[in-house]
This record gives sequence, structure tokens and C-alpha cells, in this order.
Amino acid sequence: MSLLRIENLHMAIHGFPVLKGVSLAVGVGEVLGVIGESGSGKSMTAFSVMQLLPEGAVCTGRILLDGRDVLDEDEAALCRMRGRDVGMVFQEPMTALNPLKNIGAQVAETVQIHARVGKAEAWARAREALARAELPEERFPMSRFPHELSGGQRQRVVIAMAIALRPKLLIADEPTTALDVTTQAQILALLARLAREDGMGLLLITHDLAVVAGMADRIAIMKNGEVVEEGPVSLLQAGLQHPYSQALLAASTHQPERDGGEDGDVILKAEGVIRDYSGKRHLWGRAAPFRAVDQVSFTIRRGESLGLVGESGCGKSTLTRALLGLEPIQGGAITFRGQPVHPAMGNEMRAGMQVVFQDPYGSFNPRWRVEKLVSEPFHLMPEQPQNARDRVAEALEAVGLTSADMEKYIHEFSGGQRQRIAIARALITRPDLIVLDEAVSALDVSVRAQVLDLLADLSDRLGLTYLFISHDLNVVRAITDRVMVMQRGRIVEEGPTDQVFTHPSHDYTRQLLTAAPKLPEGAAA
Amino acid sequence: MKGRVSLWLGLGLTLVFALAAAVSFLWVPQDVTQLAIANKMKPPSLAHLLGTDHLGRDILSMIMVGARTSIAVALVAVGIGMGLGVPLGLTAAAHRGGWLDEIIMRGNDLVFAFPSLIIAILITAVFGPSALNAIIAIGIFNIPVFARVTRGAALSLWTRDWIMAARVAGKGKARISVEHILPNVLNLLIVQGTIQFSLGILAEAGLSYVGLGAQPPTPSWGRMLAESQTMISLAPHMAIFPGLAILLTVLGLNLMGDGLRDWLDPRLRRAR
Amino acid sequence: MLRYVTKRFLSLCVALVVASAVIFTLVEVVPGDPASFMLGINAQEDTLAALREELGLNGSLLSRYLDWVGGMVRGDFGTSYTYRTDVAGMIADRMQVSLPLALYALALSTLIAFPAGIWAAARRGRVGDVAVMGATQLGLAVPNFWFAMLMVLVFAIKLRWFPAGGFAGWEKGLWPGLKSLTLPAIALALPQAAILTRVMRSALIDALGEDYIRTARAKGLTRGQALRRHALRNALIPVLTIIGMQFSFLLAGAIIIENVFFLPGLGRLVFQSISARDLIVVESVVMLLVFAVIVVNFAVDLAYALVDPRLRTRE
Amino acid sequence: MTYRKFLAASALALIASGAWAKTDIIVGMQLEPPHLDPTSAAAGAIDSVLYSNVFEGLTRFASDGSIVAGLAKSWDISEDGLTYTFHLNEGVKFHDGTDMNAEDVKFSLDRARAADSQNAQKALFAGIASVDVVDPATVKVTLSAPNGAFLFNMAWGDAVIVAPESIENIKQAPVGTGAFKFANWVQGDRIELAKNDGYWGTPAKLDAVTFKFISDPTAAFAAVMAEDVNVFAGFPAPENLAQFGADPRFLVLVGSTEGETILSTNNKMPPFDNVKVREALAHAINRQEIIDGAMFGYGTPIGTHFAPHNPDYVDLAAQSAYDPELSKKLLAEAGFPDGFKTTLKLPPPSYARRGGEIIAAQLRAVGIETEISNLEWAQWLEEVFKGKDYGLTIVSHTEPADINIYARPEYYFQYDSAAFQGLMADLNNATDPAKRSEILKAAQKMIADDYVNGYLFQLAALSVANAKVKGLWTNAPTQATDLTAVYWEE
Repeated sequence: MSLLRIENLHMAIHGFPVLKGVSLAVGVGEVLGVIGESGSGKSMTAFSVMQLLPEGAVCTGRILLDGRDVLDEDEAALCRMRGRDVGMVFQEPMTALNPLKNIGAQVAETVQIHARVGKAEAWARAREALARAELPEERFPMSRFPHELSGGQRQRVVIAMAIALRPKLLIADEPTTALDVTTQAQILALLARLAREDGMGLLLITHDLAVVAGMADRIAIMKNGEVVEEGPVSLLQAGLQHPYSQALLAASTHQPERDGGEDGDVILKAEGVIRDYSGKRHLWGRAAPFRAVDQVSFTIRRGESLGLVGESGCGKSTLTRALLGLEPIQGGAITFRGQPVHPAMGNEMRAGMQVVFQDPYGSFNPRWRVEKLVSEPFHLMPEQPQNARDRVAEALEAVGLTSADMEKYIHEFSGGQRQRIAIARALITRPDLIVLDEAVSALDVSVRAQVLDLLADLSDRLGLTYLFISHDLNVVRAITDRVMVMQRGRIVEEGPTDQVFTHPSHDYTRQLLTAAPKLPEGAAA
Repeated sequence: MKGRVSLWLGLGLTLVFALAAAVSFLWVPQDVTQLAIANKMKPPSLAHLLGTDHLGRDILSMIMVGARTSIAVALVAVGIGMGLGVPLGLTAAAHRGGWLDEIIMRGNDLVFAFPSLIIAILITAVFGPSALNAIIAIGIFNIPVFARVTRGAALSLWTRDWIMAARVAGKGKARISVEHILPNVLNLLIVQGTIQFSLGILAEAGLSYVGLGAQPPTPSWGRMLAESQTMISLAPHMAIFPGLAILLTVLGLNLMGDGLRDWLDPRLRRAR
Repeated sequence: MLRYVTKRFLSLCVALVVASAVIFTLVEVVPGDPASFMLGINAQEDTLAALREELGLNGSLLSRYLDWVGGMVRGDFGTSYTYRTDVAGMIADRMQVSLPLALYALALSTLIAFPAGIWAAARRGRVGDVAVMGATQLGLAVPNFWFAMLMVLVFAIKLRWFPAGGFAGWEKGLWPGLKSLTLPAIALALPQAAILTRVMRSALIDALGEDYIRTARAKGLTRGQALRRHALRNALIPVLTIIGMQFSFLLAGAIIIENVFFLPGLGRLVFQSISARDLIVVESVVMLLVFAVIVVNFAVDLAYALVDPRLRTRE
Repeated sequence: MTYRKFLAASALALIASGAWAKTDIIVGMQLEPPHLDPTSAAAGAIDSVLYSNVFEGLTRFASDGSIVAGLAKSWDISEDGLTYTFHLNEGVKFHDGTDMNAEDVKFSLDRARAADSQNAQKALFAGIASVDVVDPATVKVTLSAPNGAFLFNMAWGDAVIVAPESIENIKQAPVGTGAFKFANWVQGDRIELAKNDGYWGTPAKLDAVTFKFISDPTAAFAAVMAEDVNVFAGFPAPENLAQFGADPRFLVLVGSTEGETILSTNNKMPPFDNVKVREALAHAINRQEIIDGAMFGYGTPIGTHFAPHNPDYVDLAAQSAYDPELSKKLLAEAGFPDGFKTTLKLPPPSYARRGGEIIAAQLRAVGIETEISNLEWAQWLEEVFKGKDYGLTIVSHTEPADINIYARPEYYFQYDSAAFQGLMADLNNATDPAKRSEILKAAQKMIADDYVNGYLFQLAALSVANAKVKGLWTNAPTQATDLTAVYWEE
């Protein structure tokens, strides 16, 4: 008998249908991976089980937990169920904890809500739960506050809260999406172990096929509020049936076709670059200065695609800003086409390098039309070109949009289209170097594949030089000729991409590669 | 939904008084400079819809002309606050963390620390009471409000990627502030402007109440209230109608501000 | 820590010096001679000169400024021109009215605003919420001096529950004093309560939208429990800021209400001193008020640290 | 208050409602004294509290304005009118227990006329050549020139007798000889007086007096209505009096004051230097409308600068009767057929503010545009009185018998007439009552003929009292709230 059985679940928010007849089942001790792109309804399915839906949501169908229909329960019964029978882990550990309460109190609260026990007993059980989530009290006293913990540690606190009462079912909604790749591996391992030890059912929701490939018993693929395919995880190798599933898998392993970069002359050169931040001011004074970039040296040659990988906080974004001449450096030198790069450099220098940012939703002034957005870098020209409109149209067409899109506002475009507009904006001054700062990280896999194709195509056609910055090893591997690995402000390894990925020389590189979730060998559409 | 109701209600109330002020330029039931002592303190009647005051003037006409004073004072005070506060806030945000930011914000704190009513009284003691000086007194204290709101909103905008893109496009801080920041804080400024407008009307009434606002014979709601206070039990209409005028105008502006906030807030709009 | 305090103290001193200069200039440019105000229209020139000499009005601006600032540093606020008494003593007397009045009004506004704000936030969008928000809109729109007048008409003249004004003094006991401050405190508290209710509500609604509330709900807390245990304290920071601002405002901003109820408070002291050109009193009281605001702001900053562990230090 | 006193007081209060009358009173008034020395400030509020209650002079004003004996029980005047010999009452003690004798009189008068004197009415003492102590009960004052008004001058609050022993703290703790002694002052709120048991004259009937200061007219109305005060002396809102009058709990007292309320005109500023313009101004003004509109009917129209209740008063109101047509004609003759613009600067009292609005409307009707600015007293003194920077202003001259100000060319309305100055010199030298009366009448006529100022109305003394309070002054010949004879009716 299934622990959780969802039958023909329909859910609409203010009359707008979100789920259209979802049916799923999780058995005792089973791990079900639910995969889907944004808008597929995978998270809403999870919240339907908890009945923690946004205002105006109406569910029909059946959600049977241990044989009882959640949709028939009143609020009091639901409160008894949540946290005791079903635990939940969320995507964003940085905000999932109350900043004003220490972690002990927050975990103990789960116990106190459900079990009529004294404070000491509740804290004892919280201690135990934290220990099981690998936050032993000796190293992580329960009096710690959330802000004193890293993202991965906070996620462990959330997990401890969810499993404190050993629920029958644990729902994990993208539990590792916000985490670095090494932390992700640890958290996934922890979840797998807890499910195994307690015989919990685990409903693991993710956008990443590779994440479920390693730990799910069965998988379900969702699209537009429907389950398009469900079956054992072995389907990944055995062959997915539904065309969407196949396309998803193909996109996840996509390798854009590109010619190898030829060796041109050096256009950007960094020598011993140092970037210090004066300590942050806080209530009781100023923290010690922080060295974000430490003695970094490298070169980029014309026509080449250079990758820069590293986990969050390693200094790659800081380095990017220094390379673009937006912030001063405290040591070393950066030269672009033989001339020094610094915040006061001339427009002609700036016109030579452009940038594409990560967030397709935050990269554009929402009040400007596309024509104005794309043509903004013309500001760098001594004078506005005569054929400005034609050049905007040309750039838009180059990235697969039409000239008619010039008249639109940015909110009329999807995430992938926005990223194309960002690329068009970067192309408009015909720069020598384009810096791609996590340019595809926020995109769904299928869109990401298309944008990567576009980038490969553009570099082949226009002979562009890329500096490709990402935390995602798979992406870097797909698009770069050479790669640098950055850790704590330093470049720890550098070399041709294939060589670094197949024969890493530095421990850290090896760690990264091991931690990255991988699709099983032979997974193919 | 609720936002819509308060927006329309607020807009309606505000328009009524704005219209009354506009009409008063062309026509009022009775000239407010004409006194008719024999006809004083008459309760509302067909001849005088809202009655007459202690000098026999028509209260409806007084309220209509008084609306001009209130609106003009509050509007110009908001203008002063915006005109100086917004550039200051933009500058501070553009130089966030720098000495300029520090000076502007400390200056703001200092103005905030001063007791506004006392300073207003001092200003009128220096320059003599008049509508203009009331405007200055109210306007000065609007400056830090707008500076803070602008800076706060601008700070979060400065971290956006599109600002970075503009910097990559070689644009300077001033240019980015005007082209990118200002249009995107405008919503907030409009909402804050409505609120300051309503506070300005209350402040003008308060100043006039203590005799520091517009001077006779220019009618002013606050002075009408002040003059009628001793007669409130003799001729309650004299105090009630100007009081209601203030109350309804301020209410209208506040409702409009609330409604505008809900309507302009993209977060709330998306949820709708 | 020490460095922070020193820095904070220095910036506080700079602020006070700038404030004192601004106040002094503003007050000294006020036209009108205190001596001729005191002696009236039949005074003779030699009499006026004698009085000016005694009041110390003949010195240069700079020396008078330095005398004033120097005196304040030593705790001597000077001698009132008109009353001819110690300004510090006068301020202390008036504080016996102004301080309790401000605290009383603040207590009332908090007592109204907390339950009303919480209640409205918990019922967001429903009838109760709309009613509370409507009431706060009214509270914001009513000119408080006018509301005060209506209260006097009803509660003092018609019903005789409270005195129409004046201050009974504390020497007769707590109740007569409180009684005479009740109507003014209500008049002062009304708009403040409206503001505070709105801040409380919106801060709570913001807090209720946070992820950690969802986490708490997933633990099995009811809506109410999540609000009380998690949202409330997080909502307190903006509320504290407003309470701090309101306190300093109430201390100085009661001039009109003090006039309506003829209370011998600080506000009326300044008002009368300005018209009597008792400049030293004006300067000293305004300086004191500015000082109070700065100190209250500092206290609010410290209170943040009590509420929010992120602001406490661990290093 | 000790516990026992408290018991006694409550017992008293209980009985008061029965057989015995109340013996304490709360008097409201608008202005609070800045300090409590009547001899070194112009503030009328000081006299309102202390005159005759706490401090007394050699002579004093009676309620009808006549001059009667005060601390001096009698006096002799020399033939040439230069020497006044005052015979003091015996056994008079200051509140601190020290004796009041001729030395104190000499001290007080010498202090007031000294070079460094801070007396606001120093002119009152200007004619004194010397003050000599004859014996402890007799003092001789020698004048440098005869002064018919000397006894009148000595009755002013600025001429009360103070003691050298207590002069140091007089501003905070006044020590006088009156029927009440100063007890307590809560600044900003109230002043308390207590009965002086050792008073030399008729003892006061009240045991305790509290003066409460309520500046806001609305608050004053509320305080009276709520019976927070028993008497309000100088009630600031005439519009409320009808209501009090209709209420059996209250009694409204309407009396006369020495306050000639005038539209002061800057006689040196064109076009007011033209007598035709001033005459036009006079005819443009409708006095009755001002009295009705600004004072709600309280006030007596005047046609010159003189109090109507004074036996020497000449009614000249008809000479400047309201006649806008005549006014326009006069303006045209003076060369202003289309009128002109001027300023109208108004001090704080409501007679000025309301009256100003009405006068502005009346002047507008004949073509004179006025720009009104409302000033505080300090500003008014600076700009108008001292700076003479004004066209028109409204003010009530409350000093008694002050027609002599027209003899001062530097005075703020800048009337410079040798003829009038001569009249005043004659008046000073005249001691014969008939002669003085004749001169005074001529003086009134002269300033009316010259239309120096617009003469509006005599300010009324308006007070409200609990109907059971008896013995209050109705008229206000000087700024005083004499409570020495006040008692509660049973």
C-alpha cells in the first residue's frame, strides 16, 4: 500500500488552473523524484499535500496519506498532521529560518507543538534531531542563530526540524538548488540516508534530472500541471517514452556544436590582480579588510572561450567587476588590448568589452523599450551611429528575435528571450570580448540549451571572445576551450577544458567534479 | 480590489475639493471679501448653504476659496520637498557609503531631529506670518522625507544588473541616476507625495490655527477653525464645515495614496 | 565596541554642535528686542539700556553663543530674560507635565495600536481589517486640535468627567494628575495610534509573507501560533522605529494641544518664550529637544540589537 | 499639605456646601505675568495679579477710577504745588514682618527714578526733584515743576511701595503690604495668594486665591463652563458672553476700561501726512459695525482719545461719522480719486485682528487697499512702535489719562503739533480742576480736528463670574483684579 497516493488532483488559484489531474504515489521507504521546469506545477503538488497553498487555491481530487484524504481534513487536523506525519524542506535555506530565534528553539518547537512534553525533553529531542542532521551540539551549539550558519548548515537545521518527530513522509522542494555543488552532494546524501534509516517516504522535487538519477527509486516528469511520464529511475537508461521527457533529457546533456577557438593575440591580460574590500560596517565597528581576489593572473586570446568556475563567494564576480573596469584594484595590473583597465578608462575601451548578466529579470530597466535597452551601449560611441535602428534590428535578428521586438517592453518577453536581448545588447558595439557572468544559470534546461547553441553559433560566426563565468561545471565543459578553477580568491587550477575535467590536478577541482550530480552512463533519449 | 475602492473614493474626494478650488477662481456664491456683519453666524439656509461666519461671510464660499490656500500651500511644500529631497536622495544613493552620502544622511537626521512646529513658529517669527512662510516651514521638513524615500529605493536599484549594464555602457553616476533610477522610484515618490500632501494640509491647518498661516483676508481652513472655536457652541456650523473640509480632503488624499500604492506596486499587481 | 562607541559619540557631538549653531542663529535673527517687549510702550531709552545690560544682551553674537554653549556643557542653561529664573529649573518644572503626557499618549497609542494592528493583519483583506484600516484613515485625517475641542465640549463641559484643562499637579496624588492629562493624551494619541496601527499591520503582513512563516506552518503551527511566535518579533523593528520617532515628536509637538488644554508644558513654554523674545529659553528648550531626539534614536538603535541577534556581536 | 491640614480642608469643604460660605476662589486670566515685580515691567498681567492684593502705593485707584488714599492716609500740597507731604498709615508691616515706613517710600521712589532704573513708566517719576524722610511716618516729595497728575501717578502699579530687605527676590517672591500675601507660583499654570492675617486695613474676606492662566479663548470658555474657574477677569471672547449671561450659574460684568482703541495712523508717512486723507479715513470707518463684528456689541464709540466715563469727556464721534461718499470725495480732493495702497499691521488681541479685517473691508469700499499682516507683540513693538514702519495699525491704549502722548512728536504715530504740545505744558502746570478740565476738553477737540488717528471705541472690561461671587470690580480703571472685598454669597 502506498504511503501517499495523489489521485487526479486538480488545483486552481483564483480560477486559474495550475494542476490538471496529477496522480502520483510514494510508497513506504520509497524515494520519488518529481522533475519539471519552472511552471510545471511540481512545487504546487508538494504544497497541496501539506495544504499550505496560496490564498484562493482550490483543490479537487484525492490526496490520500495513509489512507486518509487530506482534502477532507479540517485545519486543526491538518496542523496535527504537518510536522508530525509529513515534514517539509524548502528551496531557500537562507530565509526559511526565523532570524530572531536560535536553532535549538526552532527545532524544539516542532516537538513542543505535537508532543505534550516539557521544555527539557523537547530540547533533548531537538538535540538528537540536529545530530542526525549532522549538526552535533559540540560543534554547533543550539544557541546559535541562523545568521551564524552557512546555507548548507541552515538547510540541515530545516531538515532537523522536518525529521524531529520521524514523520512517515518527507517532502523536499528543490532542497539543493540554492546551494553550491559540494554542499548539494552532502545534503542529498543526508536526505537519502535519513529516508533509508527511518523508512521514510521521500518526495524529492527538482529541476535537475541528474540530482534524482543518483538517489530516486522512481521518477515522475511534470509539464504544465500534468504528469507526462512516471516510472522507475531505470527509465533514464532504458529510454523515456514521452517526447517531452526525451527532450528534457537531451537538453540536460546538450553539447553545442562549436569549432575550437583559434589562437589569436592576447587581448586581456591580468597580472597579480588584488581586490580588497574594507571590512563591512556593523553595529559594533568595522570588520577586518577582506581580500576577495588574491594574486590572480591569466590571459585571454582573441577568439578563445575561457571558463571561470568556482563556488559562491570565491571571488569570481568581484574579479569580473574589476576586469570590466567598474571597480579599482589594489594590486597588480589589468590590460585590455595593451591598455590599462581602470574605473576612469575611456569609452572606446569600454566599447571593446560587454557583459551579459545572470538574472534575465533584473538585467533591464523595466521602463524602457527594447530598442532603447539594446542601443544603450551606443553611449560609448563618440556619436550615435546614423543607422542605430538598423543596427539594433540586426543585433536582435542575430540572436534569433525580430526587428519588430524593438517596440516592446521587457516584461513581454520570457526569460530565455530576455537573455537573448541581453546578448544583443552586448553585441551592439561589436566588442572584442564578451563576459558572460552566469549567463545561463537562471534558465530552464531546455532554454539553456538553446542559448548555449546561440552563443556557440555567434562565436563561430563573429569570432567573439568569451569569458564564461559559472558555478555549473557541465555548462562550462560544454562551451569553453580553456578553464580556470577559482577558490577563495585564487586561481587553483588552469588548463584546457578537456584536460582539467578528465585529469584534474588540484584537490579542489577533484572535489567539485565528484560532487557534481551526473546522469548515469548511457542515459539517452 | 480593496485598493481600487480606496483609489476611486480617494480620487473622488480629492477631485471634489480640487474642483471647488478651481471653480472659486471663476465663481463663488458670495464674495469672501465682502462683510455683512448684520448677517453674521446664520445657520445653513438656502441663501447660504453652509451658513455664514462671525463677519457674515458665506462659509461655502470661504471653504471654496480656502481650498485654494490649503492646496497651494501643501502642493508647493511638497514641490520644495521633492525638488530638493529627490536630488539629495539620488546623490546619496549614487555615492552610497561615501562621504557625500554620509553628509547628506547626517544632515537629514539633523533636520528630522528638530521639532518641526517650533521651527515653523520661529520661521514665522523671523519673516512674519504668511502663506509663503508656512510653505517654507512645511517644505523644509519635507526635504528629508523625500531624500530618505528616494535613497532607500535607489539603493536597492543600484544593485540591479541593469545598472551594472549601464555602467558597462560607460554612463556616469549622475546620468544613471536620472535615466535609470529616477523613473523607477517615481511610483514611490508619487505615493509619498500624496501622503506628504495630506500632511501638508493638516500642517497648514495647524499653523493657521495658531495664527501663523495665510493672513486675512485670504480665507484658510485652519484659520476658519481657529476663529470659530470660541463660537462652537453658539454656531456649530462655523466649526464643523471647515473641520469636515480638512478631514475629507486629508482622508481623500490618504485613501488615494493607499490605493495608488496598491495599484502601482508590481508585487501586488502580479498577485492580482 | 569601544571604537564604535567613540565614533558614535563623536558624531553625536558634531551633530549637537551643528544643531546648537543652527538653533542659535535661527533664534538670534528673530527680530524683536526682549527688553522693549518687557518694558512696553512707555519705556524710556535709558531704562531699556539698563535692562539690556542686565540681561547680557549687549555682548557680541559669538561671545553670547560661546557663553550659552559653555554654560550648557556645565549644565547651566542660563537665566530666563522674562522670568528671571534658572532656565534648567523652568524646563524641569515643565517636564513634569510634558514627560508624563508624552508617555501617557505613547502608552495609549501602543495599547490601541498593537491589538488593532495584529487583529487587522491576522484578518487581512476581510471585514475586520477593512474596518480597522478605515478607522486609521479617519484617525489620520482628523485635525487633533479640533478633535480635542470636541472632546472638551462633550467630556468636560457636558458630562463633567474630566477637567476642561489645566494641570492638577502631582502633589495631590497620581489620579488628579492623570485625570487632567487624560483628554490631552487621547487627543495626542489618536493620530499616533492610527500611524502605529498601520505600521504594525504592514510590518506583520510583511513578516507573515516570509519563508520562515511557511516553515513554521509546515511544522504544524496554526496561523495564529505562527503569527504570535514568529511574525510578531520580526515585525517589531519598524514598529520600534516609529515608537521612537513618536516619543520625540510627542515631547515637542504638543504645543497646540497644550494650548487647547492650557497645560504648563514644554511646548507652551517655547511658544510663549518666542512671543516674549525670551530667546535663551527658546534656544535651550529646542536644544534639549534635539538632544532628546538624538538620544532616543540611539536608544532605538540599541533596542534593535536586543530584538535582533544579527545586530549583536559575536566576534 | 499635611494630613491634618488636608482633613481640615475637607471638613471645611463639606461645611461650605451647608452653612458657611466658601473662602477660596479661582480666578482665570489670559496672560501670565513674566515675573512678579510691578515696578520693573510693563506687563499688565503683573498688576492684574498683584495690584492692591499684594502691593499698595501711596495712593490707589478706586473701582470708579478716582484716586483715594492708600498707604498714605493723607497728604498736604504746598501752595506752589511743588511739595507733597505724605502722612503714612501707622503699623503697616510687609508680609515678611518688617515695618513699612518713610524709608521704604524713599527707597521705592528713588529706585524707580534712578539712572539704572528698569521701571517701565519712568516718566511718572520724572518730575520728582527729591524725596526726603521727615520722620518714620512722614515723607516729603519735592517736584521740579508743578504736576497736576502727581497723586494720580502715585496710584499706578509701577509706583507701589517695596522694601529694600526683600527687593533681591521680588521677581519670584514678592513681598508687599497688601491684604493677600504671595504663596506659590507654578510657572505656566497658576499663582496662589493667601490671606494676610496681619493686614493693617480691612482684612480680606477670602482665605485663598488662585490665579489660573488660560491664554486660549476657547480654553477660557471651556474652563468657565466646566466651572474650573470661579471668575474670569478680562474674558477674551466677547462672543461667548451672551451664553454666560443666559446661564443662571454665571454673572457677566461689563464695565469700562481706560483702553481707547484707535486706528493709529502714521502721520508722517505719505499720504497720511495730508489731513484730508486722514479725515477721509475717519469717514470711511463704520464704528458700530466694528463694535458689533469684532466685539459682539461690547464697547463705546469714541470720537477722540479720551475715556467716555471720564467727566471731562467730550463726545466728538459725530464729527467723524461714517460717510463713505464724503470719504471718497475727500480722497479725490487730496489727489487720490482711485484710492491708494497701504499696510495694516495688527497685534495679537482679537479686537485688533477681527477689527482689522472689518476695517480693511470698509477701507476697500472707498478705494483704500490694505495689506494686512498679523504681528506678535514683540514684532509690533519693533516694527511699528519703534521702527515706525507702518501705515495703519490698531491698538488699544490702556494707560489711564494718556492723551499727553499726542504731545510727543517722536511717538509712533508721529503727530507733531506745537499747539497741542503747548496745551499739555499748560495742563502740567495747572492744578485748578476747572482749568484742567477746560484744557483737557480743548485737547480732545484738537486731536479730533486734526484726525490724528481713527478713533474707534472704548474697550469694555469683560468679566465672567460665578453668580455667587460678590465684590468684584466691574470697571477697570487700571489693570487690577482687586479681590480684597470679594466674598462668596451664601
